[in-house]
Amino acid sequence: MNSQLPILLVIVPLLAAPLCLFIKKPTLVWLFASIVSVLALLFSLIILSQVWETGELVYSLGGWQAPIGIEYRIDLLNAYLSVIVAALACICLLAAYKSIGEEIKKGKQTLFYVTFLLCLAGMLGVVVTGDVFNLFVFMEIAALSSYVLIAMGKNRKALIASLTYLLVGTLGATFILIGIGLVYMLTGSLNMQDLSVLLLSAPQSNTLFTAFTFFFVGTCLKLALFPLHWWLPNAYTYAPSIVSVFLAATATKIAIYILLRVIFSLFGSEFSYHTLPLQNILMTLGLAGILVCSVIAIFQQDLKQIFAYSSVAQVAYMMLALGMNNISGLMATLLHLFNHALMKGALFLALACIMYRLKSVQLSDIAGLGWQMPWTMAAIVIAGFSLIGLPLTVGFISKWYMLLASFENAWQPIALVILFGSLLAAVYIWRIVEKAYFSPLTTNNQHIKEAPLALLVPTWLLVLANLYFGIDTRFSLSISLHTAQMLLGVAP
Amino acid sequence: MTYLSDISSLQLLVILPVFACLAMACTRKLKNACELMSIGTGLVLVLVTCQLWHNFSLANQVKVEWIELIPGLTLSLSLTPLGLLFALAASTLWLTTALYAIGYLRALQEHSQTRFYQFFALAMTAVMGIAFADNLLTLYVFYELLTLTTFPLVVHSGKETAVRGGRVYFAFLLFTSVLFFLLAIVGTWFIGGSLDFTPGGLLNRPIMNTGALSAASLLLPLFVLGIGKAAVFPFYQWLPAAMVAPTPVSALLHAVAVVKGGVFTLLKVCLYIFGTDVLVELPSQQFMLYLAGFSILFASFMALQQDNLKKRLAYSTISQLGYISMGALLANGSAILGASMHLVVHAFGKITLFFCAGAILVATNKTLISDMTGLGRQMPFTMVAFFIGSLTIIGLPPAAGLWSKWYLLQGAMTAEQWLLILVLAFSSILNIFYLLPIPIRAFFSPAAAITVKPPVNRVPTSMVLSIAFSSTVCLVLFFLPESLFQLAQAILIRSGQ
Amino acid sequence: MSLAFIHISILCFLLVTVLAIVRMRDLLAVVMLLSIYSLLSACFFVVMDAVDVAFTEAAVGIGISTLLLLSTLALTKRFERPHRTEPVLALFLVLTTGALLVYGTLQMPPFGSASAPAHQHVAAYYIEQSFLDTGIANMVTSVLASYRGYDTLGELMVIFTAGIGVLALLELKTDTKVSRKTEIPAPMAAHHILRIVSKMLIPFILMFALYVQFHGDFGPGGGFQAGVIFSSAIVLYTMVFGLDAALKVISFAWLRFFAALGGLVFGATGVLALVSGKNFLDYHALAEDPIRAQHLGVLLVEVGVGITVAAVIILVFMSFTRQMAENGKA
Amino acid sequence: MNILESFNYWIVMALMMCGLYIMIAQGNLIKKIVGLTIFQTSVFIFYISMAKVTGATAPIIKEGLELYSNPLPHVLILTAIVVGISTTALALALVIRIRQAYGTIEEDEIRAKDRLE
Repeated sequence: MNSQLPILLVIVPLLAAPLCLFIKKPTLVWLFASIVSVLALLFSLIILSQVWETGELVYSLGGWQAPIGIEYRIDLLNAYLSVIVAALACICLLAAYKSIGEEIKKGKQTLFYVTFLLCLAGMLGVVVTGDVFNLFVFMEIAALSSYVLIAMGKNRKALIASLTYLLVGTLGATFILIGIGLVYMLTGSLNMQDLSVLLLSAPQSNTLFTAFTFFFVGTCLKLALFPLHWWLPNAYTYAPSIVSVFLAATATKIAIYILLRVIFSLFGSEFSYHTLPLQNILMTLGLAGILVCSVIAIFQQDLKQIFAYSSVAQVAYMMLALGMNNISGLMATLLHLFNHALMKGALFLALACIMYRLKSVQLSDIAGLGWQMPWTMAAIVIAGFSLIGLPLTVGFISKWYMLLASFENAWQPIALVILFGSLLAAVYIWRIVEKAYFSPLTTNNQHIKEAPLALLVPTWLLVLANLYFGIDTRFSLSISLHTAQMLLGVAP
Repeated sequence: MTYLSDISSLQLLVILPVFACLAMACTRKLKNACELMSIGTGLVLVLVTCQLWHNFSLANQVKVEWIELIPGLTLSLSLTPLGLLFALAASTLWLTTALYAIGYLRALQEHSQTRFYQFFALAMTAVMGIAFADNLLTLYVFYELLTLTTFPLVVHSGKETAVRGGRVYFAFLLFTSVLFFLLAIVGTWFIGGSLDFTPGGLLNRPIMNTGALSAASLLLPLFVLGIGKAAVFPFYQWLPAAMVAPTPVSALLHAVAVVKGGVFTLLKVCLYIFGTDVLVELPSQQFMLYLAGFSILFASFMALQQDNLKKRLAYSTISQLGYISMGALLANGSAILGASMHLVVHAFGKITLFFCAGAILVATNKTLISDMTGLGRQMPFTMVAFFIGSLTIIGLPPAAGLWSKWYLLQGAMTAEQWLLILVLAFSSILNIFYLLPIPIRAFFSPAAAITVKPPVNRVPTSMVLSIAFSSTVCLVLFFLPESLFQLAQAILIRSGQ
Repeated sequence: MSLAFIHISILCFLLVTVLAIVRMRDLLAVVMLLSIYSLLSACFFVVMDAVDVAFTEAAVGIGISTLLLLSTLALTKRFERPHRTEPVLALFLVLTTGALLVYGTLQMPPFGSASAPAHQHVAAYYIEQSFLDTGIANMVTSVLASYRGYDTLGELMVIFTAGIGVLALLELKTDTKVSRKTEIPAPMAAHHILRIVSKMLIPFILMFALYVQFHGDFGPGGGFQAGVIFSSAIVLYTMVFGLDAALKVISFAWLRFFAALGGLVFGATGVLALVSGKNFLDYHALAEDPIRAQHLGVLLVEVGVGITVAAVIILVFMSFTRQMAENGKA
Repeated sequence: MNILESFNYWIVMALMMCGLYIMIAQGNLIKKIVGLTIFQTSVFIFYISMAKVTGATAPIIKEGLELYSNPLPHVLILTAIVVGISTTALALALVIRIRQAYGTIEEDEIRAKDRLE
């Protein structure tokens, strides 16, 4: 049983999706889906503990040994990501019952849960696979399902957002496909483990360079690195609230995971950082992204837009840290993968609460809600502090390592920019706080009540996680440390 | 006589206010519950601090580690003479202010008083945390906590002006602490490899070994500017802005807790992070000293121009903080002594002044100094107290301000900072000019006879009591300053002078 | 060299077609050109020995995507509005990408050389061993369904997702069942010849579909192609006799069911291996003799693929047509 | 040096770029999707020409033949084609919905309508 866990992690949600179609009542479908997601979380946790104890797990599909067949090769990084994805999926489905019941009409709810499970399965598939083409296929499952999920939004803008995302996403995927083709051309293999060896020995050629570039641009399109981010804000804004939560917390993380694999596992940091000017590229784009997108976020009127742009900025943070090319920098990236999922999950869930009551998340509409919906607003405030990076929240921990990394490279100015970025975050959080607490209650908000428990509980689970993992950092720190050492090939 | 071990009492001091806050939340229905609770909490705090003081000795180390945030970075508390000094002043004055606040809030029928008391308590947690922090990280945590918890108090009234003031307050404190303070902390960690407050200076050895003086002298300005609560020159605006708060808040937080938290942090950094030996070596020390000096003079001049009493007191606070920062930066025995004594003395003096301002507001709804001529006849007691407070700030006998200023001067002399000596002298004269006229005109103005009006309403007893207490302390500390002096001495011994 | 000549010329034709598409404003013509493009590329694939791919491309590119595009056109409008601005940035981006690619080609392993690394490592194994491992003559099938069967499951799920997505997007605004004789456009039903011919054709199409389905082991073909062909029969029927008639043959509920079923059949084949203690999709669990086991596994899997593909394509087409009905009503 | 060695690839690149250009530059949504299809198809062509071995035959075992083209890219492309058509179908469905919601499928007109809100 235990030896089968890697595959169960993926196929349980994957096959559960079509099974949902055989269930009549949406409520039962929801129950089924939630159970499945809980199972997935369970599997991922067990896998993580196994990897932590015994090192990487290998599972060859169809009984064909890699590189002949496809294999799952799970090391700490994969396990870590799978836990993040599965956990967020659980939370989202927990909250979905109310929120989706409100935002999506009965006839479509079953289809929603089917698509959601497919999206989950796709992401998990991407995270655990050890075969580049298999990665492409599952990436497409995740992508297609997320287009559908976004298009389910009420506002007609959701359709445009979804189509834009579709075009960009497919473009990115095709770029990655080209990259895969070129790599295969050079090595004749598709297995990551295999490639990492063969590519190291492969002669430095234009083709190798081109391959890397296509991988890089493709993933950057998917992770919305600064100049390629235009598709993201609308996609997050007009999607159903729960979808925003799930995508904001996980989608870009998956892309970042792919990038990490490409840089460190496929091509090797030596090639990426020394043969190529990757460091400068990441630093420049990261810095630009942080400043520009934070500033744009300040001027938004729609709360979802604010946090969508802030997500782009946070991704830029991770890229910046990645560009540092030292242990602390990589650790910061890995920590922030987890921490940012917690923050943004909490924030977007809080927005889901507001959406549930107000049917709108415009800044102008939340006037005085601080006293009407105390718990929801408190959640926003605390998660906001985490976003700013105040101590005792997860945000502080990742900020700390980013600063450390920039000091190690003797880049104090960059440390200054990082801190300045978090001040910009403070500004846009502040706008919300002032609106919610210090502006007079509008007449049509008089009757607004606190959000239902079914939404508050998941929200506060994440908020408390923000605090807990900000205080007791052993889990995230130890994992990210070991992963960073593994990726950089440094002996622990 | 000990009922609690020092360790547990140390933690109690930090935790108790939180519980008080929660308890208030539970009993918000009951009338007067939270007043009683805050008084009770205050009493307990004072008693526990006194007990700590009573069986304090340099010999035994009192230290408790809570949790390790990042490998090598723990949240931990420890008992140091400097911290004890600060805690004593803070807790005593907190009790006094709690007493004062009851009368004040009732007299003005302030809204949502429970919330007020809750955050008031939480602020105390932060102050205690700052006082007993064992390393820079812990200190930073509580430093930010203090900002967060005091903000709701500043904007308590919820009026547009209050919100605007609050915005300035929060913006300045957050901006400085995140942008400079945190950067400086990371820098320290990077150079020193730790953040623990070590007697003789954390950076002492690494710098002396590697000669990383230039890096360290970059750190010093970062610290001085980053600790915005010390209100050194460019970042002082938050303090006048915070005067929109109710008077008890201005009294406790912006005469004692917050600002003293700031200078206390600065003292800590100078003594235990840099260490006096390193500090005097730093090229940037001179600039920082002049910056402090400048902010002393600048604030005094600003104070002269203010007509709003609380605003004037605020600016005077800024200049007084300048004294303490200067003392800290001078980094020689008597300067530190003076700084740490001034920390306490000024606290009592300034709180007296604020109490009086509040009393005047309650009694006559007057906030402008120009309206207060002849007030002495209506409220002689308050004005006498005000007079004593002023003497304390200026540093004239029979008020305790004399001692601290004396040591500060002495410190400046040993450091041969003639310019700064001039600054000190000149600013003391300015103090006279902007403080003394108020009580004098209140009593001896000929015009007063005409503008005599009966007070709008009488000053509540609780307020009178607290005013009496704080002003007497100012006098007492003048006549028998030994205990204070010994504690300050202990600081020097601890920091290896 | 003659072969080379052929494929170069095909490539040139492709280029011409694409350039025409770039210029063209009439979307109908664009769609037609696109299907020509697919046809040409299918031919190219044949020249490149990729018969299965050619087969699929023909079925998909010329058949399905053209069909879908046309029905979309029917629902939107035919002519693209000419826009004034010449997008310089786009041109720049495209050219840089192109330059990068060409730069990449400069040191590529030469075209068609048997010594290229791509043909050594894994491919060599397939060519030598696949027949011995699986007893399937068509390496593409064996690799697709056995060595890389999991990819195929993923691919199947992609189609399934698309089907679900289309269903979720194109639902009826009026949730009543579609049974309005008049609105459903079935103009061709009037043409007797069409009706007779199509009635005669459909059985053969279905039979051919089954042939392709089960002949995949030995020649080009397999579940996917079969599914497409099968669906084309239903599509033809729908076009000629109208949606109502088609819905009498097979309703949306059933299509949904089949779409799910195919995936589950595939999954079940894998899970069967799981329960018997082998790895997922390890067909050796199905029978003692490895060759028979492989055959059986591939057969089941291909059936699964066929079912889902057919169901989803019909589903998508029908939902598109149903939208036409909506518009006709509106 | 055989001109085919790179010429073959270059045309494929040209095809890709045309597809990309249509996709980025053209304002009509259907045209964009067509561009996407062309782009993907040309990538398929790239893969398939990579698999070609001169003088070899289709990878179907027959007696007396030992030189076969590389089957693996064929398999990959089979999968990729399916993925491609799924994407196209979804995109077209979206286009239909957009047309119903906005009454147009021209990008700039849609943007104008959104700005009006």
